[in-house]
Amino acid sequence: MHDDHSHHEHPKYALIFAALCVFTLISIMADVVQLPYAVKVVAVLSVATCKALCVLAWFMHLKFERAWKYVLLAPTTILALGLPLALMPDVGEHYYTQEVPQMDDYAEHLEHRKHAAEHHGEAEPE
Amino acid sequence: MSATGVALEHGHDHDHAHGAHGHHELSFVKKYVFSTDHKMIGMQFLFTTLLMMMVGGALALGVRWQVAFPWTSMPLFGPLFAESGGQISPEFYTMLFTMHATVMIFLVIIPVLAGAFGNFLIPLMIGADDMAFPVLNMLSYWFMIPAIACFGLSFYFGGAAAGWTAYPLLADIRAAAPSSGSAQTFWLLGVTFVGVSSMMGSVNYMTTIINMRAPGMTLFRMPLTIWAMLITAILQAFALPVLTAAGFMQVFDRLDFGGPLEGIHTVFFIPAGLVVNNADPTVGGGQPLLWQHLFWFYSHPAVYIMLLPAMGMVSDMLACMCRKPVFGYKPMVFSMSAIAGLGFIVWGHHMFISGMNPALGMTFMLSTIMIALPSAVKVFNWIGTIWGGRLQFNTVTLYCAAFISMFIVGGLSGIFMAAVPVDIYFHDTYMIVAHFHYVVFGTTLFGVFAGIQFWYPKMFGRKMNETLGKWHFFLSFIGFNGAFFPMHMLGIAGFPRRYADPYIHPYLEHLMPLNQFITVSAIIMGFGQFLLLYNFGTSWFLGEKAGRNPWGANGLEWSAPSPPGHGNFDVPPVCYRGPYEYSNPNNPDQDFWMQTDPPKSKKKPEGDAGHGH
Amino acid sequence: MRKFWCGFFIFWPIAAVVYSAVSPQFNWWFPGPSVTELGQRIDNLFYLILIIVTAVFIGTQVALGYVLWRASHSKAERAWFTHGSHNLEVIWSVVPSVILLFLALYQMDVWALFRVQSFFPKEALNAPVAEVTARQFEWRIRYPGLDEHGVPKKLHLKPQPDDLYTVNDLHVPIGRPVMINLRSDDVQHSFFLPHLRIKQDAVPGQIIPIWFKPERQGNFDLACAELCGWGHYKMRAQLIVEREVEFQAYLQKLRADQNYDGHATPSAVAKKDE
Amino acid sequence: MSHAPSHAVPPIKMGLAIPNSKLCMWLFLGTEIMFFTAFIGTYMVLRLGSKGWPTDPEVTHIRVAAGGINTFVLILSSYFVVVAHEAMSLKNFEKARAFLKWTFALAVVFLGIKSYEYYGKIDHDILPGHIAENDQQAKYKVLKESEKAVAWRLDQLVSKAKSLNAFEKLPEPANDPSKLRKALVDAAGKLKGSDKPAEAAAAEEFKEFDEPDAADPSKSTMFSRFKAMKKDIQSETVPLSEIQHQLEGLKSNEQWGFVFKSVHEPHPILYGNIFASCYFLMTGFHALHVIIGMILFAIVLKQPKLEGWHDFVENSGLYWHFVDLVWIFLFPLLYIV
Ligand code: HEA
Ligand code: HEA
Ligand code: CUA
Ligand SMILES: [Cu+2]
Repeated sequence: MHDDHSHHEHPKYALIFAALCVFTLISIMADVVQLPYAVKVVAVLSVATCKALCVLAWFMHLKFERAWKYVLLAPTTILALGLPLALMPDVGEHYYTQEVPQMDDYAEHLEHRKHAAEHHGEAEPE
Repeated sequence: MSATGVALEHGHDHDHAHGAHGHHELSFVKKYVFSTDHKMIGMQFLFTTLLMMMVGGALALGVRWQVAFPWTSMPLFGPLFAESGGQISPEFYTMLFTMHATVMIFLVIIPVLAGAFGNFLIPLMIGADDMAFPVLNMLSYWFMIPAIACFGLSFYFGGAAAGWTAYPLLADIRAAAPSSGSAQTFWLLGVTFVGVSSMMGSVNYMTTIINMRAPGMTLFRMPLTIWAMLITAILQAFALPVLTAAGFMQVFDRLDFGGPLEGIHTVFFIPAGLVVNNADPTVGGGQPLLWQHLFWFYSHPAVYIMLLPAMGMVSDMLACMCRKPVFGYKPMVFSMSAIAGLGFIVWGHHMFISGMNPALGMTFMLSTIMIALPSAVKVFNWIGTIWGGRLQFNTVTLYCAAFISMFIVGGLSGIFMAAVPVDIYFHDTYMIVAHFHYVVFGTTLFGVFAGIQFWYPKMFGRKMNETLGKWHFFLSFIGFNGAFFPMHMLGIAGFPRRYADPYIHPYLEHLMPLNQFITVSAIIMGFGQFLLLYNFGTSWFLGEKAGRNPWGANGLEWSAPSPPGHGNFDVPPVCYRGPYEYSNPNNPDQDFWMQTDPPKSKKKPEGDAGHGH
Repeated sequence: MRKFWCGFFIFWPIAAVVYSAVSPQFNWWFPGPSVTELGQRIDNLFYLILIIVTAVFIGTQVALGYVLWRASHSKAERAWFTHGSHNLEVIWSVVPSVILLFLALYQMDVWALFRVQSFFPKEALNAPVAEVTARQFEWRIRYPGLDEHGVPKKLHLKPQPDDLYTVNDLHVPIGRPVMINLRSDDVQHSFFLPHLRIKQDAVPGQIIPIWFKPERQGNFDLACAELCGWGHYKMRAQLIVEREVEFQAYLQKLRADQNYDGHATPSAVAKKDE
Repeated sequence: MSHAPSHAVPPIKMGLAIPNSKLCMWLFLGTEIMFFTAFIGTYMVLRLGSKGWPTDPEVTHIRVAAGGINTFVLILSSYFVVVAHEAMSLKNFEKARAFLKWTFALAVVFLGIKSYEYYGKIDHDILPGHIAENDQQAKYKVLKESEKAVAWRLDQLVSKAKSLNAFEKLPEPANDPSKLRKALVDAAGKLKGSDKPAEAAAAEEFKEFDEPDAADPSKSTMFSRFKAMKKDIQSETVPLSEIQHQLEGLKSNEQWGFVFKSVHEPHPILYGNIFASCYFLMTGFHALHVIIGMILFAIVLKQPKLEGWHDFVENSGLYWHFVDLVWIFLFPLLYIV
């Protein structure tokens, strides 16, 4: 069962590996350096996507496979992106008033404490 | 998985070695119990599901009894649950319909289509000697057994009682349904086992259909059954994992509910601060609607998993019975694909009233209504297939005609519910119950009955009895319509489903006689099923002997011996044409032209299915 | 036998249509005309779909019966050899899709009126009449307290000390849009008013507004339509639609009962308050 | 048999030019993608739908460094799989074996770091369902846990008293804590002057359950101080910081502070339970996949000869890369964002 395509040009696996390491460092840097939250999110997620593409293309040899890879991966990819998107309007946001008594009260209370602390110019308790 | 996957393939090669070395008798256990032969596995699925159909049906009759004659002791079955003098308590009623649906959906409809017919037919119809991974295939059957055991245990522990949809928080919080303490957890485990079984089956089917077709069997020469099986497998492979994941979340939510801050359990579906049954407020942060989304993300595609294979099989049988090519082969393929594709984006129609975002409601209404379109194409093509055929009213034809007829009813009632404003009223009434029984029983099960009758000769080498078959058809059809057509009226009258005693509501009081009529019809239909079992059992020994091709059909399976031996084909099949060349004028000898018949002359063009004439 | 089976497949749709047609006479139909205008529009949509669907039903069943009859009585030696017709496929895809698209778009505004808050009548949106909290297995109703003139105050999301409470007994005034805040304490329930064609799930952790404008006086059933445990069927309550004055009087009586100190007779307290 | 080459058959291979096993593996990975999509999607929408989410590493005990190292470990192991497969293709089996051993070892390292992280969470009781979401719950949690601790201590001392025969007579009923406490105090009086050191020491311990006059704080015992804290908690007006202070006091006692060792520092985390649910669910299932991958590699490594295992290595490699891929997304989503 040896497939015919196992003798293609050897990709430079070590190079890919190095790239992946660099990507990882970038995401850690993104955490260490103080970035605006949105920028940070976008940055680390795009880095993750790049990493994923590297792994898929070279480590998983998709770059060297024939067209079946599209037929096979397109549905899952669409569904995998679609499911969270479809959940967004309902679970990620709320059309109706959410009511979580314990937490709402407590969040308010924390807010108060913070304000009070600022007012008195002292450090926040805890 | 891959370990098994790969190792299995080695096992497979190994089997061949055996075959080649001559007559190596398999032990009884290897041949009939832990068999890796797709035909035996298919038959195991078939027997199991028929048995389970009786169990599920018995549960349904319990449900029916309570709705028609509340608080009276049930005849025959009463003694089985006689704690309360054979009466059905509300707790027991809740569990009855939950388990009825569970058995019927997870242990009958889904496994009978994909498990029994998928297994038996796929390799035979594409001309392979077995599935790609026979051991994996065997495992997929044997994973049904722990599933059945889990559902049985669920029964034993008082029964899961949150409906087959298992909505949290009723299913999630132990205090909310105290009677279903561990029962609900076992129920979830059972569903997980069914899921693993289906997942194994579906990757196996896809691999087999994609990679193991006989020479000449191009994609558009595949019988519609195979197309349906392929599409079903895709649906299953990509939708099911979501349910499995959600099931795990619910299991973890249920782990321990010793009270807040005691016992470890997750809170995916549990909002904070609920007071259930006067217990302390819950800790949480989760959202109950999340489950509904994840559940229906699987379970709506699942209703097409419960339908598409039957559609494919009926197309094949109709063509054979009418001696006529399937009308619009390619439109049939495309509409099945469209149903599958759209099927992934309509799940929200089960949640119109659930408190979801109204904008989603509109989107889902649009996609749901549009799914009627490919279904319409299929209905019209079936009618077109019969049109101008030479038809014989044997049992197979009757079941197939009923299939089409019932699908129209079930599908059209779906249109009422797909319309959101109308669903405001109909949601969770018997209109829904009527709708889905028309599609799952009226449509799918009639298709399955037809399939049993049609492929029985291939399975056992004998035909089933026609007269008994017709009686079974008659009783099933009459009983079925008597039972489920009036349910539409119940729905219009606003009769809510899952009610142990609806008549305490004044506006429902006058509906009791109608319900009694329904129950009597259901009993007629139920007892009609014994005819099927009797026919199935006795024809094994008494049926008329059938040759290789008793129906004069075209598929590759009919070129194998009946029943096919180990490895299926005595002559390696080659496919020369599409599956529906009935009454082809280029073939003057017979009105069918098997896919394996070599071409008569090299010059004359032959039709591939799908090229219009 | 051929004749019998062809008749069979032609007869049963006829029976179904006849059965449906006589059903209203036996009361196997809607529980009376809708009490709200919105419900009336839902009924109209239902009838519109019913007409379309009946036409399709009869058309397809007749076609099925006809082709069955023709095919089973065919004297031809060979069946008609055809793989289909492109034109027909186009026709029977386009025609239904036009009908279906029309159906889908035609209903949007009723849905919007029922659920989209920006379409709610303004006066209702700003002044919910009551809060209904579902729990296993009853409906708890909270009205806002009354001010010194006996006029209901604004309903707060959080309970107030002077709120008025009842169980399983929802009174609303006739002739003006009424908004209800729907909540649940434990599991999902569903607020189902069959005579008003209204249904909405109560979801723990959410406060869902529902509005309706009752136009007929009377007692109507309120049922639970989402499985909520063994007692699901017995979550029975009533909706009482009454004239504005009666409604106000009811609230005052409620207050009187609630303030009843155990000495005077409740009705006496009520009288004193008036 | 039908595979036996027959000359009548035109040798047309239908389907794709890849082995069944590889096709099946890719299809299976498709299902796996959906499986993790459900988890990751759930996490994202739940988080977006919550009004708060704990992100402060001091609170969540999420260590970016640990996650980062683990990412590196998985990438490296993925690299080794790929070169192992390469070596298999080139029939360089010994080299392949060596690479696979590295992969296996790295998987062990990954799980090691993961368990270290889990340990930190368990230690701080950041477990789903266990986390107090507001001050009130935190206080009650302290109460519950210290009640348990005190009960445990009572049990311990009662058995000790029994073994020393220190009770004059067993209290009736034998499981009434208040009676037991009294019996212990009596026993302490009895043993006080004993010349056996064990008994004298025991007497000291038994005094922990004495309830002296509340008026004199210098005379306070373990039990009286516990009761004072309990009263404060139940009054619901004493702020959490005060309770915290009292608990610290209890814990720091030289004699019996260890009794309260099992009581967790109260720190409420808003949305902590849902956070912990997501964290453990995703990392837990990922770890499970790592273990399955290790089993696959173990199977290969157990083989005396790797000849003929090329496809197996390729497919387990695909699987392993997928596991890596999941982590590539989990890392930023759980540790950084
Ligand atoms: C095999 C199973 C199966 C199938 C095929 C279908 C098919 C359809 N279903 Fe059904 N459905 C279920 C099984 C199935 N369903 C189950 C089990 C439930 C309940 C689950 C539960 O809550 O327990 C359910 C519930 C359900 C609901 C939720 C109701 C509610 O709870 O409020 C809805 C709402 O939209 C719906 C709609 C549809 C539609 C539009 C189709 C369409 O696919 C139908 C399309 C077919 C046709 C329309 C007929 C043929 C077409 C023509 C003849 C052409 C001309 C037609 C027109 C121009 C109108 N179904
Ligand atoms: C494939 C699916 C399937 C099938 C075939 C059936 C078949 C039947 N169902 Fe089922 N049903 C569901 C799926 C199915 N159902 C689902 C999903 C629900 C929703 C549950 C929920 O709300 O969660 C439901 C709910 C449901 C209800 C609503 C309960 C409620 O909401 O309160 C009712 C009520 O009439 C009912 C009746 C029936 C009847 C009479 C049959 C008949 O067709 C059965 C006919 C009988 C047989 C086929 C077997 C014959 C057996 C005997 C005569 C007994 C002999 C027994 C032994 C020898 C052991 N079903
Ligand atoms: Cu409340 Cu059903
Ligand atoms: Cu659906």
